[in-house]
Amino acid sequence: MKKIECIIKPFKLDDVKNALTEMGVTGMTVSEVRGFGRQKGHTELYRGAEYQIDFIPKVKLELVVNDDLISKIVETVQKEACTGRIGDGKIFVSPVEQSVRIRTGETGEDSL
Amino acid sequence: MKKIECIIKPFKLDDVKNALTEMGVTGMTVSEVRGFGRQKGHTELYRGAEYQIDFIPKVKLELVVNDDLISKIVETVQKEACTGRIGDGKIFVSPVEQSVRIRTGETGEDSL
Amino acid sequence: MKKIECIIKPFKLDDVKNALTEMGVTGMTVSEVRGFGRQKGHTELYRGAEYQIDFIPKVKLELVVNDDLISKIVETVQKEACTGRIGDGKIFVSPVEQSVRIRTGETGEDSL
Amino acid sequence: MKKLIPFITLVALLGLPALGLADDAPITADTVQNNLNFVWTCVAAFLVFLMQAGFAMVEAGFTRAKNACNIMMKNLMDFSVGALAFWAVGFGLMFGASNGYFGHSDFFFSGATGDDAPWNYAFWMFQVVFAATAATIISGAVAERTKFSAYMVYSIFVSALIYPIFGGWAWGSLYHGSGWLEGLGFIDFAGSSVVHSIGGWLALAGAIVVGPRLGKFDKNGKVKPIPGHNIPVASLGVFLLWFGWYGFNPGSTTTGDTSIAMIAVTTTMAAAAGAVAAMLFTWMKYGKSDIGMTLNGALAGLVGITAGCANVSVTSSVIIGLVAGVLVVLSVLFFDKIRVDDPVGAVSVHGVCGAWGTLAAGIFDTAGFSMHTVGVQLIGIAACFAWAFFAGLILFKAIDIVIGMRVSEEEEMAGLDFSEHGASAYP
Amino acid sequence: MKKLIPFITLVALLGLPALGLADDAPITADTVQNNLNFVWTCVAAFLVFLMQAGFAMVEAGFTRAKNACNIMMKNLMDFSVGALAFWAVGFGLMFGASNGYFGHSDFFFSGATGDDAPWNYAFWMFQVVFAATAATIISGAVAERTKFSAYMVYSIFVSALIYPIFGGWAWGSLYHGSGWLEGLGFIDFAGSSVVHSIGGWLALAGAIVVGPRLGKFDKNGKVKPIPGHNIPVASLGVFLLWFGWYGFNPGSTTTGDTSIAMIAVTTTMAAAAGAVAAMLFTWMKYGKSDIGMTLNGALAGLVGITAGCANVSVTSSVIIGLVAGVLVVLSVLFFDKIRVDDPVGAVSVHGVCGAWGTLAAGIFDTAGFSMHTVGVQLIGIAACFAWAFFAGLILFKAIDIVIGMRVSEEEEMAGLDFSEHGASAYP
Amino acid sequence: MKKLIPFITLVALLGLPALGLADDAPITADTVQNNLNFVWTCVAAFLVFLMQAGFAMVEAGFTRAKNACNIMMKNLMDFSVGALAFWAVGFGLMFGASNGYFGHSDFFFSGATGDDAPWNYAFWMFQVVFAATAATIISGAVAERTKFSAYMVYSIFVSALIYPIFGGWAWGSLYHGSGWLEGLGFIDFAGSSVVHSIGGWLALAGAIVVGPRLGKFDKNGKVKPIPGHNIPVASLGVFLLWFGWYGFNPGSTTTGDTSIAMIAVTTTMAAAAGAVAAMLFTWMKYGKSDIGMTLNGALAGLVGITAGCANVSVTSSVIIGLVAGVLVVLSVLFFDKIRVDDPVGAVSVHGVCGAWGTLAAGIFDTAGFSMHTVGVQLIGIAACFAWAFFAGLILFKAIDIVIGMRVSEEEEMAGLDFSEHGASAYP
Ligand SMILES: Nc1ncnc2c1ncn2[C@@H]1O[C@H](COP(=O)(O)OP(=O)(O)O)[C@@H](O)[C@H]1O
Ligand SMILES: Nc1ncnc2c1ncn2[C@@H]1O[C@H](COP(=O)(O)OP(=O)(O)O)[C@@H](O)[C@H]1O
Ligand SMILES: Nc1ncnc2c1ncn2[C@@H]1O[C@H](COP(=O)(O)OP(=O)(O)O)[C@@H](O)[C@H]1O
Repeated sequence: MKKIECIIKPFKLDDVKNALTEMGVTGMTVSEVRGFGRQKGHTELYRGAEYQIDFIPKVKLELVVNDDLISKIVETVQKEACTGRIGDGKIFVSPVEQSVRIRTGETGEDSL
Repeated sequence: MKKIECIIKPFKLDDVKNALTEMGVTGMTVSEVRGFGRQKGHTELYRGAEYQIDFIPKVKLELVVNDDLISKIVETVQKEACTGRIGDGKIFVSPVEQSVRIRTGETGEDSL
Repeated sequence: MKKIECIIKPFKLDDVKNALTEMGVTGMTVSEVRGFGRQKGHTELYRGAEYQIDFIPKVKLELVVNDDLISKIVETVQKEACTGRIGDGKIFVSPVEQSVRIRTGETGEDSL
Repeated sequence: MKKLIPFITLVALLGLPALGLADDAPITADTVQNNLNFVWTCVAAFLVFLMQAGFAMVEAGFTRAKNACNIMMKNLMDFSVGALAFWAVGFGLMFGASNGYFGHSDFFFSGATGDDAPWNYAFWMFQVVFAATAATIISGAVAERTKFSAYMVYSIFVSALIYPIFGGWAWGSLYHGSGWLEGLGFIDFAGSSVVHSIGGWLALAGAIVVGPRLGKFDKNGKVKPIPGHNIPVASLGVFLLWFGWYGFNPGSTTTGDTSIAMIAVTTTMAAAAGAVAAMLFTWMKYGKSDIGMTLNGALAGLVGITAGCANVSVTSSVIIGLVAGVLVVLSVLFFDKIRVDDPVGAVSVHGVCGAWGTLAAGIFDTAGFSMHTVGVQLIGIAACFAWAFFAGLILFKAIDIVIGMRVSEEEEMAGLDFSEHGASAYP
Repeated sequence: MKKLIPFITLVALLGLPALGLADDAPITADTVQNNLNFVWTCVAAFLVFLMQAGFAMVEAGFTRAKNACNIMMKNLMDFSVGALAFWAVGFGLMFGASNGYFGHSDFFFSGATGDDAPWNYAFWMFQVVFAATAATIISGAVAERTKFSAYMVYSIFVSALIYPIFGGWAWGSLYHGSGWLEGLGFIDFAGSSVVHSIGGWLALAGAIVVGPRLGKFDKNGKVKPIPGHNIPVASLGVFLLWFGWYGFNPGSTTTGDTSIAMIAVTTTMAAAAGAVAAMLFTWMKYGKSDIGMTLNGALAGLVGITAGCANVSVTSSVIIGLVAGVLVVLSVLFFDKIRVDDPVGAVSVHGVCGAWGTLAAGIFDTAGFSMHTVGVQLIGIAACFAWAFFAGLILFKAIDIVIGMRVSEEEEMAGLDFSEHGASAYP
Repeated sequence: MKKLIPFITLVALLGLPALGLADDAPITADTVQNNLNFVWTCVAAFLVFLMQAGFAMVEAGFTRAKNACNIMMKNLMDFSVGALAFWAVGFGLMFGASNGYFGHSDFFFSGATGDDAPWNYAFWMFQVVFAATAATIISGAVAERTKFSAYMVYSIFVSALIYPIFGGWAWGSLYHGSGWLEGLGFIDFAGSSVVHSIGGWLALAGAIVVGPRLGKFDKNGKVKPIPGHNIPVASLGVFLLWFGWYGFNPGSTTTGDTSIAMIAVTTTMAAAAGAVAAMLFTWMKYGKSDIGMTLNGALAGLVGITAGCANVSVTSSVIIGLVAGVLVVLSVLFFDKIRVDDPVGAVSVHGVCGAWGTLAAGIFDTAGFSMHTVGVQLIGIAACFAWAFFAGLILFKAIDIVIGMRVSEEEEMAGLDFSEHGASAYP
């Protein structure tokens, strides 16, 4: 079981979600984040003074899935979230040792 | 040392937090997330047009704890956060290799 | 490749970010979180009734980096985010198995 | 514009001076004074209308985001449905030819009935915004848990029956009616009782019948505050209400004359004193000045001066405001203690301070203090409570039995915006 | 204050009664009535001005946070730039000495031209806030995707040309002009057509030329709602508009007389009926009452009564409002179906219900129903559509060719706050 | 309502025409004009009151969320405490029988003192809202870091001493007083100096004494903007202020006469011109139009026309507004450069543009340009700055020494909502 963390451009969320559900992913958790990276921020104007916004709004997608699905999911997300323009984001995969479904207490694969 | 990530229903946060503090957990970090899963979203109405809300508000709870506490905590969270209704959420456990308390620089167990 | 998660006081974000960029970190992801810990919350007043705010606003910083940089980064963050007052926060390090840059599909080190 | 419509050419003529032909159309000072009364009464009515926005903002600000749309709907609807109900039934009950207890003419107000149609319109316009105010007051006390359908129904009954009947007792003779209470010499110039206490006691009945919001009181009955989601919006609401009150009190002369200035001054001073008193009182009590209470304090001062605004001195108005500002704080705490959940403090602001204001109008009467006057005021206060609270209990109970007053636990947790309107205030 | 300026010492004298020297300065009732007309007309104009805030709030509330600054700028600017344009050109075209099609005097209005300067100012003041209203209406329909520069340009043309020309046809004779339409006996007391339909049909042309927002319609043309970001703010806007309408309709007498009361009543009832109708209609249609539509319903009722507010009965005003409340819902759905993206429903509220109101003013005329009157109203409605829609199409197309109407995809996604003003509404 | 109170039965009689008995009660045109003056002055005062809401919204919108409750408290309190202070002391100092420098009668204003009580009330009502305006102006400049207790104290001193004394110099003779400045022929019709510059220069002193907010300037003194948290709310505030200004300027006639229309027009044009000028100027300067500055530009135009609104031509008002709109932008940048931290630009809008407006009232005087008039205006401007700025410095320094002007670093970082009121604006 592994966790796939994807940081993507907000407006790509729908496409990615749809693509994942089509390939049978049944669950994921999403959160609003702000990113800093190669894609430098922009300057804003406030009452005559300019200032730098370093952090750009991004969306973070977390899914915990069985190992066999990993490559397929990573591939899909990469394909769907890609605009080719700087700031598209990242995908990180990390180990998960245990999973529980709160409602039923099921653990492991069945809990996903 | 492991990290326990719990995705729960927002109104359950207080119960879970209280139960955990009672059993001696001294720290945790919480964030607002939106979840997608078996519990399908709902449709809303805006100026005469209906639309689907896929993502449901959830709360994510993160605690890093010593291995010995894991099972007990997982159990507690599962018990407290459970309503038996779909959408109760998940608990994920993953490895943490190192921990530092910023204030003191302490590391490992003492830092928690 | 590892992930460094730092939970810090919000007003320290700029200092930490600047210190990290100076030492060559090129990317990170930030999110607003609320923390519970030794630093107990405060009581607020609402229309004549007092109530306890348990969770304190914090900022969570996530970076995935090559193993060789870990210690240096942890050290920097610890130094920069430290006020010596309770509630300064934590740093957690955990393993990451794979990383992809969505824009290019690059993986591993090059993707960071 | 005017030229285009025949039936006001007379008017157009009067207007012509403006176009430099004054001499052609001599008119009398009486006519002009009459026109001035229309202008003043209408402008005042418009200001009172804006209080609807004030109530909406206060209530929304003092409650949670998940119910904000519902609150807007309620405030828009109690005016809209209320206006229709008052037009069809309420006005006639309140001001129609009366047996002293209720009127029985002028239903489906057309302006045509009775003499002197034009003034009827001005008078009706001023009365309808008052009726709507009474109905709106309740909204805050039952917020965040009441069924929208139930809300619609009781708004109709309040505007069509409960408010007008008491109103007729105190004010009926302003028009075709005649009420037993005014007969006794009851003083309630702009409606501390007629509008605010009525609304406040109805709110109390409503809050009791519908019960407290989930989580307002823990198992041991301890209060667990449920903070409102937008205090600046609540504050804007208070400013709008204060502004509207300048139509509410001075406008109640329904004549454009020199008395309005003094009424505006007493209104201003009482509001200021109420805010200051609440601010200082909470500061002393909690070591910090409480904004929610201070906002309520300003409103308490306004409600307190409403009955006596035209017959108390400026100094008295300051005293009335100071008392109201302290009273409202104690009252809010009291209702919390007896576990009546009133999210915005409507019962304390309008009910309790309305009663205080009615009493104060007797005590501080510039005509001189007399036990008799005070006695009559007390009768009025008692009658007001008895009528509004018990009529309210019956009404809300009835609604509860027939369609249910309250939404389900799930719906309440999800928020009324979604469960009642399928919407969210801040998507 | 007054003492300080010579040229109103006469006035000061008139004022002296206030200082207890009445007897020294006898004045005539005509003069006082004239003064009253000034006071009433100015107060009404101020209320209409506040509608700018109402429009700004409605539009901001019904759109996304990332465009809120841009919407504020637009609403502030269409009034400011519009006022300058109307001052320089528009007023003269609308009310200057006319050939029946457009005026050709009183440009760069100085108040000096023509007789009787003081009244010119009052009249101009009342007219400029009307002109600004027409321009603002368009803003909502083209929101979230229109270039700010393009917006500036068309605002100038609307206030300086398109609005005044039709306005002159219907209202010119109120001043130095004379229009062919009023010549026929066209009834539009406060501007269902002259202001609202003109704005609405221009909005339609604008929405068509600029095209729908990204993501409003999916590839199959199905509507994908783009919820507004702050419904309570939109509701506040509706309350402010309703309040301002009490200047808009009763104020259109431009004389302080007894007719204003009945106009205030019909205005109130139509707005209430519109809100109730939309609320019930959506409730039946969707099983839940839709707040966005209900808010539009109240505005629809107000627009609907604007033409006939002074020549229909109270009962008729209720009917007019009820019809408008249903009509606006159907109209919003219709324009969605034909894929015209109007974020706030401006076309339906102002265009469609403005036409309905103009027709209704003929149908329900208290002077009695006559095919002729209705015929004239239909001519006016047609002329209004033809003029506003086609002049609009040409104007917007021209702007599109010269500077472009629409921002780039990137800019639209980033939001106009950043791309046009380098700002964010909620940093 | 009226029937219920003996002492206005006369009035009731006057009112009776409205009830169709005109003939019974003949009245004179003088009386009606007098009544009209009361209605107009009161309505104007109510509009000016609403400016409190405008100031609150502008200030809250231009500052951070963590201080929003504190800002509401300040705005509610400077009016409430200020009204009490002005009632007790200020009014007497400003308008009491005077030695030319300050008045010494009419304290604890009861309306009873002096002749002709009713008018006293109307006059006092109009003056109290002006006094509150001056006090509120300061609030914005010292926002986000000033102790609430210190704020209370200086609000009292401003309303009770600093504002009234200068006010007496310029306006005393409007009542029982007589000031040396008006003696010279100083022109300040509605208070560019008396209200706005006084407030602005006090704000400057306050901002200097309290010092810049943490993080406003980096170690090298470079400005680091601290964006406000809600621009739409700030914009709503500007619309409300503009609306209120129609009471502020035209209302300053305190007589309902024909001069108000022209004043309303100059006020409108100057505000529009100010907004347009600031918008274009920032557009040219930064390549994007700056909304914060544009909002300030509209206010700058309003402040600029306040002195001369009654004695300059429409064209002059446009020029005055254009200059003010550019001036305010340069001024904001200037004060940033000299490291005076004024979160909302109060010093630039009210101080600087108030001075400009006072000068402009002399330069563009329709009575004809004269060096003498301009000279007197300059004397007034200088006296205003000298008095307000230095009295302010002393006041704020004294407060700083006694109770401290500023909260601790921790409190400032936590936000005043929590540290001063234990609350949060958006829980
Ligand atoms: N090392 C990192 N650790 C965590 N998040 C990162 C890291 N590098 C980039 N990110 C996230 O990915 C986003 C996009 O990265 P960026 O370098 O801007 O463009 P690209 O993905 O095209 O290289 C950033 O905004 C940030 O949120
Ligand atoms: N595979 C997953 N990875 C990450 N989060 C998940 C996953 N599956 C579910 N979740 C989270 O758990 C929440 C509840 O899951 P859901 O399937 O809706 O109900 P249940 O927990 O009863 O199975 C979801 O809203 C989502 O936030
Ligand atoms: N065991 C834990 N797991 C996850 N987050 C924690 C844990 N303990 C503390 N935190 C986070 O660190 C923050 C600071 O911790 P706290 O105990 O308050 O002070 P200190 O860091 O000085 O010990 C908390 O607000 C919480 O967000």
